[in-house]
Amino acid sequence: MKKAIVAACLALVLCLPLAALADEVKIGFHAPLTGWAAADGQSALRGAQLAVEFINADGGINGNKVAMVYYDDRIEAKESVIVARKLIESDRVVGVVSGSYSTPTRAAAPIYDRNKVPYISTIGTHPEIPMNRDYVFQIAVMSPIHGRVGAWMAAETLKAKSAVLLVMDNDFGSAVTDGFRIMAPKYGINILKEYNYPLGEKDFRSLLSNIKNDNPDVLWASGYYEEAAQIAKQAKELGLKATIIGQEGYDSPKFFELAGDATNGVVITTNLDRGSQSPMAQKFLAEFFKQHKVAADMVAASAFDGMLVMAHAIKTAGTKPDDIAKAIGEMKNFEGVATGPLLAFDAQGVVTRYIPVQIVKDQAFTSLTVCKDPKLITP
Amino acid sequence: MGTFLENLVTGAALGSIYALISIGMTMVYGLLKILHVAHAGVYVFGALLGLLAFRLTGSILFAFPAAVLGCALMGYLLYRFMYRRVQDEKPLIPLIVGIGMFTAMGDAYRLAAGPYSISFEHGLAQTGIVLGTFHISFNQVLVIGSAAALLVLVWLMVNKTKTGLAWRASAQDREVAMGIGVNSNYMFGLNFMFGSALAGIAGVLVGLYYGAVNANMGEVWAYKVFVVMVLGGLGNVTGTVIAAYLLGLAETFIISSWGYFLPRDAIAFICMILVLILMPNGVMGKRKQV
Amino acid sequence: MIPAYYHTIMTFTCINILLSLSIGVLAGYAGQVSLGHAAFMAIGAYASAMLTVTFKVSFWLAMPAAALVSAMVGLLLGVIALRLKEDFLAITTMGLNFIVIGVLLYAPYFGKALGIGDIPVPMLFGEEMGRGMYTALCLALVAGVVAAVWWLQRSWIGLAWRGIREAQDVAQVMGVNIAKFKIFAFVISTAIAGIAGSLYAHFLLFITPYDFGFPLSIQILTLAVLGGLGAIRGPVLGAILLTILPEYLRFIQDYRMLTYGLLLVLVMMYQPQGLFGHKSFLTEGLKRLFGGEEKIRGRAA
Amino acid sequence: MDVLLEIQGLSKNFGGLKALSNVDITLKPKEILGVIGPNGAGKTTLFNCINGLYRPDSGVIRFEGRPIQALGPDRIARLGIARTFQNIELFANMRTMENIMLGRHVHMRTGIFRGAAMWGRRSFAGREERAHRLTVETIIDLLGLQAVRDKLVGGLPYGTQKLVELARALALEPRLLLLDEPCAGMTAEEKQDMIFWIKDLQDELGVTILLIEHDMRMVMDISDRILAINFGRPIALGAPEAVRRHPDVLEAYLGKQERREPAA
Amino acid sequence: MNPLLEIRNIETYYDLIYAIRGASLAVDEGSITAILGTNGAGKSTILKTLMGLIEDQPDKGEILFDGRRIDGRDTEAIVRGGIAYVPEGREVFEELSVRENLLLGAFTRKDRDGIRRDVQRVLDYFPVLAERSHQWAGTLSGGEQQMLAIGRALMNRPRLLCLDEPSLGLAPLLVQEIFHIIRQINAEGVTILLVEQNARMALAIAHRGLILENGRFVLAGSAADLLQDPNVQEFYLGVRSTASAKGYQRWKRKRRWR
Repeated sequence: MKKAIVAACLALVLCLPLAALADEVKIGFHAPLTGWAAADGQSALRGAQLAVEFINADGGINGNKVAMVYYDDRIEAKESVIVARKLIESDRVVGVVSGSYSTPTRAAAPIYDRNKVPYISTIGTHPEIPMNRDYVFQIAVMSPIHGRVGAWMAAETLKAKSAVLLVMDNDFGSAVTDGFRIMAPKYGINILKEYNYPLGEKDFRSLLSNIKNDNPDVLWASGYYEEAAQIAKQAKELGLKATIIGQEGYDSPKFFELAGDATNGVVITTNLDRGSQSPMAQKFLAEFFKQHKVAADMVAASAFDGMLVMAHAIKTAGTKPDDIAKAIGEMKNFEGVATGPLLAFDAQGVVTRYIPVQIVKDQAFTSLTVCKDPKLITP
Repeated sequence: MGTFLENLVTGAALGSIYALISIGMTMVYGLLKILHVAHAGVYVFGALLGLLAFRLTGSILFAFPAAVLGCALMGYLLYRFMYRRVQDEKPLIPLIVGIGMFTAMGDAYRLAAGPYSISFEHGLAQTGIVLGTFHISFNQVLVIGSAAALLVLVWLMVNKTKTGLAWRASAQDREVAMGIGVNSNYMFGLNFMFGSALAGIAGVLVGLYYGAVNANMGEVWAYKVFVVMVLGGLGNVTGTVIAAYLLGLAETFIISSWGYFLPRDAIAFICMILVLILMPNGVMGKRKQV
Repeated sequence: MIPAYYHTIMTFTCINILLSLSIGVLAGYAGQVSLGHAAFMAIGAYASAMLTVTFKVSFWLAMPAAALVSAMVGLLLGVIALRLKEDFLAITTMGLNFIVIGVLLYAPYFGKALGIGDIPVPMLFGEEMGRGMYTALCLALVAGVVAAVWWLQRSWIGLAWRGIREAQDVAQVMGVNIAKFKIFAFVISTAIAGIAGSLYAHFLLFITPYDFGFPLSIQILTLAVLGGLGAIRGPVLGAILLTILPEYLRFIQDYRMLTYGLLLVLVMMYQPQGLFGHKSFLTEGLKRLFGGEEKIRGRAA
Repeated sequence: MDVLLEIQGLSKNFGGLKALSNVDITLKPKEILGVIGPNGAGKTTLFNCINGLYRPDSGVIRFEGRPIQALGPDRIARLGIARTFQNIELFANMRTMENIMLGRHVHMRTGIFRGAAMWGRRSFAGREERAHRLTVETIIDLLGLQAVRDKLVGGLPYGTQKLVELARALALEPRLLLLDEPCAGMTAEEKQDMIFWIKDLQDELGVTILLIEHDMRMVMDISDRILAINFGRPIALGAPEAVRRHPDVLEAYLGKQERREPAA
Repeated sequence: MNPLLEIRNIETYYDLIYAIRGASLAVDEGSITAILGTNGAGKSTILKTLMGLIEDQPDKGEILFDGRRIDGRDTEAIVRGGIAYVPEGREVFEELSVRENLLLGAFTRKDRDGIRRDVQRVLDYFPVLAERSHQWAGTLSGGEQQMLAIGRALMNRPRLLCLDEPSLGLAPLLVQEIFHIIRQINAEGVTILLVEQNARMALAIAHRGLILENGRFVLAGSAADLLQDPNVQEFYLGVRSTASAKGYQRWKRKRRWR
């Protein structure tokens, strides 16, 4: 039996094609192309592909074309580890960009770090991803910041005095809420109650009935667009008056498709400012719409940016991992991206950036305000 | 008070959906002693077909017949080409076959319809009845009302028709029923078609209720139906309907009072396991084993 | 030197073999099917991770402890199983999967949805184990478990298990204490799943409850069923096949659950003994190819 | 000891059906007692009560002076009661050898962990193991099963399966053997063999046998005494000749006696 | 005149058992024919084979009903053709009402009015059932259940009624009543094929009898002849004129154990 195992392993080793070396610059990418997060994964992939197109149209990196090698991580930790190994060992990529949520990104981060492959998390917001890792960076805003900005905005812009929290039970949901929970009292917002719900829940009616009784000014509801759409819709059905505050998890055209009119008035914190005057942002939004006939969302924009940041670092520092990591870490006020300037990376490798706040009008996100308070936006 | 009434309506709507989905599976269990997991796949099929018909014609009135016909056909095919081959095997084999088929169906739907929710909005969704703070949406009325009508239909079908009589007879003793001229395989096929058609309607209703259809919307239900079946007494249609409403209401009120101290399904499964251990024949089960 | 990528694949293959064997012991020998084995893997993984992270216990102690914790829950399930018919046992185990995940997700003690991160890499001779060493450890454990299962299979216990699987009442009439042996099967099986969980945790170094959901249970079952229940050969080869094949055929990835599902259906309908089980077309074909091993052995006896 | 098995006032009901009511049997060592009765008379229920598959509603069953009616089937098997089944109940996916070996289970004295000791042709075998294997080989030899010892029993001919079942029961080295229709479905020749074997078991091994059989000729030939039951009640017990002429037995099998007079 | 039912040399395997080993039988229209035999002789198997209840059987042979082949056809078609079957052991549907049980007996019929009339007719026939027509059949006594089973079979308006051990497990008085009913049904023109263990009882009402042993008919004749045949007793009670097995020469070498 053991012989059989050994034989099978040997066969595997012999048969898999070894990576060929080429003079193009290979950048790895992974996103959940299947699984429950596939909508975001597809979007991220489109954003990243668009970035590669822009870079190559611009003459590539120092004359070499950029080739993106991408794999599906199925939104599973296990799979993203395999993908990491594959990208590092078989494809020998120069750097890797993650277009995936926190869970797969968090599982893969230590592997890239140990193997000295620069790795950028674009939408994975968990604080642990870049922690103590020299080669791992995060251009997504850290989760608690969304909460802080949400609290600030509720108090300053919406003049809210009371809030109820609706917390999705996964890492994203609880991490973003942490920021709100801590910051809200400081702005004089009274947190009346806190409810949690499981990821993938569809029926919020019994919770919303309670919340209607609590009668808060704002409802802080963490979630992804599927949950958000049901919350918005059922809140309207039940006649809930409170303004719903969401985060970048809401930022998807699907949100409008699913919840229709009920989305109007929902406020979110995100990192894609639709009203941005930056040329790259406008070019990106226009080209994305031209290619795919849907408006780009924050996921696509973030993945797009991740690719650009990686390419820019390689362009300035060459292909040595240490140099790339150093170049990313030292970036300041990088403007050539779609989601607003990347102000700086801190010692941990997390970006500091302004946080746009968007409000839904006629089923589209429009700018409400932008948070530039360093107290809030510094990780 | 308003909250209580709203929860009552929410729970009843949830219970209606549980009931419609569970009936087909319960009947199959009663007749063939098979745990028909792929039933949830039929339910999703109904939702998708309904959506397709709605998109093509622009009217939800066409969604229901499309789902009924498509699901009945699918139910029949599942029986004819899958379960019929394994119906006399150990109960585990049809169970695993069903799980395999359901898994494959779920993935096939995902490939066909995409991995994301698709909007299934009809114009009336946002309307409803408002009495002070108490709101009932049109969707809830639709779900509860059509479920009630369908349950009456099921009752008539099972208790007042020759086919229903044959089902009940075959459930008790297949060989004797065959011996007096009931064509059992044909009756089983019919039963699959009927239960599947109900599941199809349930699919459309759920789609309308949440305004969205998703390729993996069957995943929770596939296994939750077991809970309803076990609580309802394994193959007992009346018991299943009662259990479905009880579960819907209990879930709603528990969540309303204590929040999710555990995920909804975990709570339901704990109930089921306790019932199985304490009363292996189910709460309403009365069938004696000789 | 074998590239690390292959280490990863081999490690996952080993973990899958362990899981598949654990189903094999339960379903193949004792005839009890579990549709919730991911739960036991989760228990093993969490036990091992929490012991090493929270209590700073060495991996070498945490792994057996994980097996033990998992086996304790298995013991409980075994006691419950005595009361249930086989298909209801199956859905009870399925329910157990949902419950365990629910508890891990909601009890603050287990780190909730954030899971447990920073799980230490096992230490060997005072330094962190390399990936190669870890793969070697996995292979050694697989070899050990295979040997143990093989031993059990040839023992009186294995005989009694198979008796229970074939005809419970009759085995009882032959003097087999059904309760004792059934529970023992659950304990062994869940202990193996616990070991697999521990290996998984210390390989990924970070676990969340979502890693051990019901789809994983289905995959575990598919591994064993596809290979063929009841022998070591079946579950082991099934696990190797289903772990390595998708790596070759990455295009299949998108159709993965579709493939698993259809495989389950087809195997159960047409080849319930599994691809490598007794009298399957593959085994028979191989036998014919290699010249009637059975015949020769028959003559010798 | 002059009483091996003593049954007093044994009753068993299923719902409203009285499957057994007030059965008394005393069985002497080395005796063959045939049990006859029409279909549904309660014969198999009697067996199921003796070996613990059913728990009787009332009554006492003593085996070698020890009450056993409350014990589980595995405990009863350990005391030395083995049985065969009406419809063959073999472990179909196991080999003949393994089926018989499982019959030795009760003689495996060790606990669950030491029970993990190996057995098998090529493997190390302890003294106890070797003794077990020897016994099994002897049984295989006795019943002429050498040719099929390594075959899966599911594929064996019907008569052979019946023999394997008998062999498995013998492997327990029982003091009391319950045979439920050992000859059902057999050809005349196989029946003939079976009769001889059962006789041998009694003569040479001193096994006490309780036998259900419908082939009257066979039962009459081989039994020392016969018990006839109908409607769960014993209607006659005694020497074959006497039972055969018992009016109740005649009625049970042939119908009411007086009906014959007008016809005759 | 051709017989109503003719079985020509059928052989049936029941699972592994070679249960019917070449049996032939003819039942004349309007007669009562009794198949006698001990347990396990294969009596029930003959009826099940006839009704098409054993898949893919008979293995060999032909079954003709009213001159047409019916072997290998679906049970439903056979029932529709005019054969009704009362299974062994009063198998009524316990959780259906008496009336529903009767309706099921007419399952293959389409004429609503006729069915309604026949339900009434059967209830008239068995007044005990009429009193309880809305009760669950499971609440009836053994004798009543047997009557219901027979009544259910009559709902099919059969030309041939097959009864499998109607006396099984019934007290003697009830058995007499049942047999009385059977004779009455026959008098109304229904041909009856009766499988019985209780020989005297069966032969008392039958015109013809056959004795089945080990899957073969070993004796056939008119009921009166059979009643007087000394062999009948032998088949049932093992009286034998030849030497016993104890006297046979053993053809296999005796082996010693231990």
